[in-house]
Amino acid sequence: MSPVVTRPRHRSSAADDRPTDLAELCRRAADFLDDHDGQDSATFLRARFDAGLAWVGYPEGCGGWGLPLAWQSEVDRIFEEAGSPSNRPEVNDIGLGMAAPTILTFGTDEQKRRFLRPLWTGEEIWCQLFSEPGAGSDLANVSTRASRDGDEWRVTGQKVWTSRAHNAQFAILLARTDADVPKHQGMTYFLCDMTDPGIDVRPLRQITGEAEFNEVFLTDVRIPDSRRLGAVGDGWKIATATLANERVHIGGQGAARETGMIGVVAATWRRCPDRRAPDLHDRLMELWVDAEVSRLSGMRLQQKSTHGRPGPEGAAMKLSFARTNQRLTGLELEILGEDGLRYSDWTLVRPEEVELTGRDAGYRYLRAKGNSIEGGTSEVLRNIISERVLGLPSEPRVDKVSPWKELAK
Amino acid sequence: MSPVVTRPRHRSSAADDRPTDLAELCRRAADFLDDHDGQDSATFLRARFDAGLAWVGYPEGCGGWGLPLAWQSEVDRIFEEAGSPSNRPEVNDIGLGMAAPTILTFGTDEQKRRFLRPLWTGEEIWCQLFSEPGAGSDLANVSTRASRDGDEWRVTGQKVWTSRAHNAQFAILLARTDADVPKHQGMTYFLCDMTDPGIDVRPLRQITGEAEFNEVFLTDVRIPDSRRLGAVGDGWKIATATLANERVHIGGQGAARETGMIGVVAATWRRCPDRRAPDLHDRLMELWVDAEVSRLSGMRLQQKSTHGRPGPEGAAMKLSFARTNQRLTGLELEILGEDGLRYSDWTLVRPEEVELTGRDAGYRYLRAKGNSIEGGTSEVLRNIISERVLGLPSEPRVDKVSPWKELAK
Amino acid sequence: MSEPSDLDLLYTDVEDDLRAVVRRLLAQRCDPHAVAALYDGDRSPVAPLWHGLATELGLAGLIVSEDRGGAGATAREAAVVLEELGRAVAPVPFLTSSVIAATTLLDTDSTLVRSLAAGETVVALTLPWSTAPFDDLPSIAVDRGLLTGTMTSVAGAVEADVLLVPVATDEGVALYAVSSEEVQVTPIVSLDMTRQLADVCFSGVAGELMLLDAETAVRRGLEAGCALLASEQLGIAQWCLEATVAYVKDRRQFGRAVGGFQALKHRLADVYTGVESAAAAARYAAASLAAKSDDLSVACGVAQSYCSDQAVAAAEEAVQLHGGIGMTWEHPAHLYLKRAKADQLALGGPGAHRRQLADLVGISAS
Amino acid sequence: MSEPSDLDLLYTDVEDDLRAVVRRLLAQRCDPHAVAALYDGDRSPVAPLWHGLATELGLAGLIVSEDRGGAGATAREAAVVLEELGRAVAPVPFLTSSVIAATTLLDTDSTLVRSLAAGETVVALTLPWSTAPFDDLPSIAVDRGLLTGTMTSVAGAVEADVLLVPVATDEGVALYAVSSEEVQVTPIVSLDMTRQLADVCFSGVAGELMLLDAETAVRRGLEAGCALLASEQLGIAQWCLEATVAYVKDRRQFGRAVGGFQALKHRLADVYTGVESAAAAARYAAASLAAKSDDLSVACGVAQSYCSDQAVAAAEEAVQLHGGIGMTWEHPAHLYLKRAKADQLALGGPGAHRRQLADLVGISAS
Repeated sequence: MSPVVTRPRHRSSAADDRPTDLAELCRRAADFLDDHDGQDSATFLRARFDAGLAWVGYPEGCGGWGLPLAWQSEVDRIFEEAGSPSNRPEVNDIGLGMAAPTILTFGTDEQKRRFLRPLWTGEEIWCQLFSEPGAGSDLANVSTRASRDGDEWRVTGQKVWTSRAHNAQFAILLARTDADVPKHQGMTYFLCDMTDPGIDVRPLRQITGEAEFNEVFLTDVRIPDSRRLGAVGDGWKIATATLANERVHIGGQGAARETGMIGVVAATWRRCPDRRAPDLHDRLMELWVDAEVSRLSGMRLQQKSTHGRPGPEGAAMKLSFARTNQRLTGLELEILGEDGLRYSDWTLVRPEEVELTGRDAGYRYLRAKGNSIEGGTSEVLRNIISERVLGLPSEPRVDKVSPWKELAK
Repeated sequence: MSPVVTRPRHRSSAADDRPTDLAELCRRAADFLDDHDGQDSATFLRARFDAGLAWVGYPEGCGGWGLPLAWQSEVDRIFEEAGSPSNRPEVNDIGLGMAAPTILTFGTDEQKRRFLRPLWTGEEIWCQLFSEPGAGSDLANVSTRASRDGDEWRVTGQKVWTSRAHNAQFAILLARTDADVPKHQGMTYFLCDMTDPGIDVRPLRQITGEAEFNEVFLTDVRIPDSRRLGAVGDGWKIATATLANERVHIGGQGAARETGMIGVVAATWRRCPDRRAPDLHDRLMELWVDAEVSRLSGMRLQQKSTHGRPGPEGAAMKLSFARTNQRLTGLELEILGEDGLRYSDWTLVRPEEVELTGRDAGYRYLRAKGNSIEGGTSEVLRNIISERVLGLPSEPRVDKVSPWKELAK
Repeated sequence: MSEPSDLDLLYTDVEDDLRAVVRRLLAQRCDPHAVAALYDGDRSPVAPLWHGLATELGLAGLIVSEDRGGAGATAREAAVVLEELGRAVAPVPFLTSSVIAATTLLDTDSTLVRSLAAGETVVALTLPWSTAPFDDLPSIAVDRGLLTGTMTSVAGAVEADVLLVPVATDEGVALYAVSSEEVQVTPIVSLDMTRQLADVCFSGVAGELMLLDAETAVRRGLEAGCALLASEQLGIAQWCLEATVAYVKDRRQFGRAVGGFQALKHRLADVYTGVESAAAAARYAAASLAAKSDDLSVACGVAQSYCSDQAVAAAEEAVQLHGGIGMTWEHPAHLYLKRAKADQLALGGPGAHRRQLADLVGISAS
Repeated sequence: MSEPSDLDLLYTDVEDDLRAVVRRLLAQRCDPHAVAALYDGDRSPVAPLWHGLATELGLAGLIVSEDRGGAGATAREAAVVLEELGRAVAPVPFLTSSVIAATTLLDTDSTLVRSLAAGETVVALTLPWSTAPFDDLPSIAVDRGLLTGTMTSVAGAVEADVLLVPVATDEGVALYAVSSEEVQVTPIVSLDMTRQLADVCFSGVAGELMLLDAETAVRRGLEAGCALLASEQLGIAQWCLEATVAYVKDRRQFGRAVGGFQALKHRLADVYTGVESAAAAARYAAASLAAKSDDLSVACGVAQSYCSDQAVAAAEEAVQLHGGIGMTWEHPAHLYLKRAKADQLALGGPGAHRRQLADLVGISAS
């Protein structure tokens, strides 16, 4: 693959040539570290991007060299061990995990040049404007409308479940551009500037008291046509590609025994001998086994997918993960008894990171309820398994052929 | 209601007048017992029928006097306490429970006169020819065909799940008489002579080793048109009325605590102290509670329906009954451990009566699997509850409008 | 094993009328948004709501006899009130004051019963809310009439004017009454803020002796609490079922009402089955309490084992089947989930009740 | 807690080839109707089937080292064979002779291993089939070399030529070998006639001493049995899932394939999830056994806890979702239900394994 972007040449050294093996790549990283002191974080990260040491699997000019993905961890380790500045991937998960690969695949050269570098360096945080109140599991049912107005689009509607919206500079946005065709055909994908005055971000408080997510109201937001990603009407196809990157994180792949929720609840059990009872013990052991089996299943899935993407089998992992977490956290409160009646704090806060096993038992219980909703409800996952893995007939659908505007809302 | 049947007058005494109250009815029964020694069982039972002391709620001439149903148990008690001959209702449950009320409601005078008396006395045992291999939960899908031939019908097809077929004299039969109309409209209901040479009854062995049921093959069976019940094409309506009598027996209405399967499994627990373990104990107690709650639900349903039929709420009772029985019997084998690995006898037998709590633990485990199939599968019951009780939308149906012959089989 | 009784498990016309009156008041004064505001510390709706129930409807002394100033009704009527309070996740001390404390006080000749019944005084039995009727009873120390010690996680203490305190004496557990103004009541952040708990600290405060040998009275109060908590749990489960059924009929996805998807239909059929069964268990417990049945302990054990878990199951299904909206603060489902889960931990919890029940019905653990 | 190992949980090409060979033979010689006939006492298909597996395919000594006449394979390959035997509910003594007895004998220098490996001699460890590896071991009495006593519910005894007998001595449990012709082997009507049990009565028969201090060897044999029974259970569950999926695709009711009804789809998705998880647990147990891992006891406990219940759940769903036909003798589903349920009671059962596991991983019951 030849370079698709005219790469700015900050350095004239070895960066001209694509490393041929992992050793050479590691040397390149070491050389880079020798040349850059990292005192200014942004400068350092930009240079690292330009040196092709950001995403080594991305093409030349896009932060990498088109090298095997497996080499990435080696490079990251070298930079981490050197204590060099981090791009803080934990606060830009949507940008790095979803926006970047989509822009890489579907973006114009200009779009890649404009967005990938500040995205990777963390200078620009991204969020995702897909879900809507009326489009939950049925994501294709978006009703946020984008209308062409000269060289611009004007977008109006409401999005929901938007994490990071309150500190994001950009969003990937799915909007309806044609209501006269069936719903999957009338959507278009945009790169939306979150600083537009038509955007109003409000915290969406959830069951735990926290607001991990936001509601985003769009009123006549203007987006230049140059920030349309892909062709008009291709939104569904591109959004599907974006989401294919989402359902990968679940499960204990490679994790140690008693990692995650089982570790927390087992610790509670060990800490509270006075609360032990036979029924609680047997339920805990059942869940201990479930958690260990999930861990082994994750290990097995990882072994299966070394050379490819995990297929819809990943859906089974996520189902088990949600069920086991929910049962464990429910049990933990029963183990705690009187202590389970207390909660840490209901104050509305906007956490920068979410730790499912964090805070107290009450929080864990409530937060775990989201595990069977977020990233695909357990119901949708069971549909996927039964249809795509087991080959059972799909549900009768009426909504795939009628024009979107004619569907009852 | 005036008498619909010319009643034979075996006695000329008080039988002419309808008893006006329960005391009068009891006196009538006592008088009858004074007059009849019961040495010949059949003679006694025929006379009891003719005296209107069989089904007191049925009209005069049909074994009763059109009296309140609640009075029946009083009369039965008097005859039972006198040690008089029994019509053995336990071996003619389908005749008494399903055929009789259907004939009473839909039969001609001639049909009532011919069939009700020998049915009640037990001289003629009845079975039910509704279910087919291709018509299980979808009962309306019968493909047994009945074609008109002069004054007769000729019937060919296969029926299944027919209890008592091997010693029945008659059957209520549902057959398709018109394949060109939608499936619910093309069926007709017949009273079929089981001694017809075109009938072949074969035991249907089931999972327990026993054959409670039969397969019945009908080859050119002849049925006079006079034994058609109701109009041609009315079969579905009448069969529905027949089945409405079926789903009433389940549940512990009025039963004592620890009746039924919980009693058996609790006894096993009490008998085997060496097999006790904490996990088994908690599971047993959960099921003990479930069984007690089912008992209370049955009591409550009975209190609700004193003045009417139990509605579709009975479906919830049956769901719980099946689930609790299945879990209890599975648990019992785990309690028994080594002893659970033994079975009483796999020999093919045709039991006259079925006792769900009988034989050994292995039998109970296997037999209980039928509880969620027979008399409406648990899946169908959940449909009934969700649609008729909760008012949720019914499944999309394509099979209600197309002619039966055009439906894919 | 005690003999089960043949009791009426339905509702009388009087009970139906009572339900209608309570429901109307709750509809007016117990808005879900006001209830949610309790989680942010705004307890302003509690007083008018309680005034309406306790005084205007006269429910404070519902089960207190007429000659002591009450309405002379039975536990059956109190159960109906609790079903409605559960349906509305109402933040009132009916269960703690008008059921548990009132029942405990019925063994005394104290005039406190009269002011409780009049709605003038709210009373709370000062024990951790997780205490089962058959548990060892925690108690407060007394020295020369002065009470010292701490009782944690007490329900109803935040609202109480008077605290009934189990006190350890040489002869066993005695019961003292203390004005809540004389002790330190520290509200705690609770999993269920609609029944906010408090830690109560006694630092040498003088109490009034209500009953010297009070163990039976205290256990009776807790047992009445168990019998009727089941009705609150039933009300929670009923609301969850009804709200979810209404939601799935309305909510459309993939061009259909999601309530038409069979997997959801079957799950809701199972919730329905559980709710109907819970109704039988709760009614039997209430009727057994009303009838002073010998079978009351079994009835309580069955009701708590069953209804505790059933309310949680119904609330969990409600949250799940509402999809994302059920996870939001905006929708009331979370209020029911928290109440159901906290109720499950209250007064013993289902596992402890099953173990107790096993002894009662002769199914020994070992 | 032992350290979990990082083992290959997939199948090698060699294992896939072995599976194909075994599956082909079973398709030819293990017809479901012939299996059902075992319940009516017709055991004629057993001998030719076992001959094919043991001798023609050389599987009798699969895990016996080559220098003792075996194939020198590991428990991983034996697990693949057991998956296939489970899928076919095959009535052969592979688990009892080629796994449990063979493993027990590996600690001895007896030549019996060689004839076992050659498929000439079928051997059974004479213990009740419900015995867990960590149970107190029942034993037979010995007096001057003569064995006396009864061992009930022994698996593999009906097929065995030689019985390995745990015998109580002053120094502990010794292991004797006895020809099955010299003892009374009484087949019993078994819940699972595809692994028919027998009561074995020793009335003063002379035995050959195989091992004096045999407790470790016997427990090792039983533990190998647990590790690999999980694969048999996996095979049962897989068959149940696949047969049910095929059935509901084909079966039409209400004008549609019943496999299109969402409630059934979701239940089958849950069965699939369980089967995939069982595969991970069973493969880990087999790999741990093959690798002589320190984590073997945990792996066995996890596999038996999980796969026992999962096979029963899959078989129960298969019977239910086949509707009435699944309740008939004609359809093979009942064979799998009986095998799954009997397997659940074998070698300890899931509850006992969980209690043992709790000790191993430091989650004390009290």
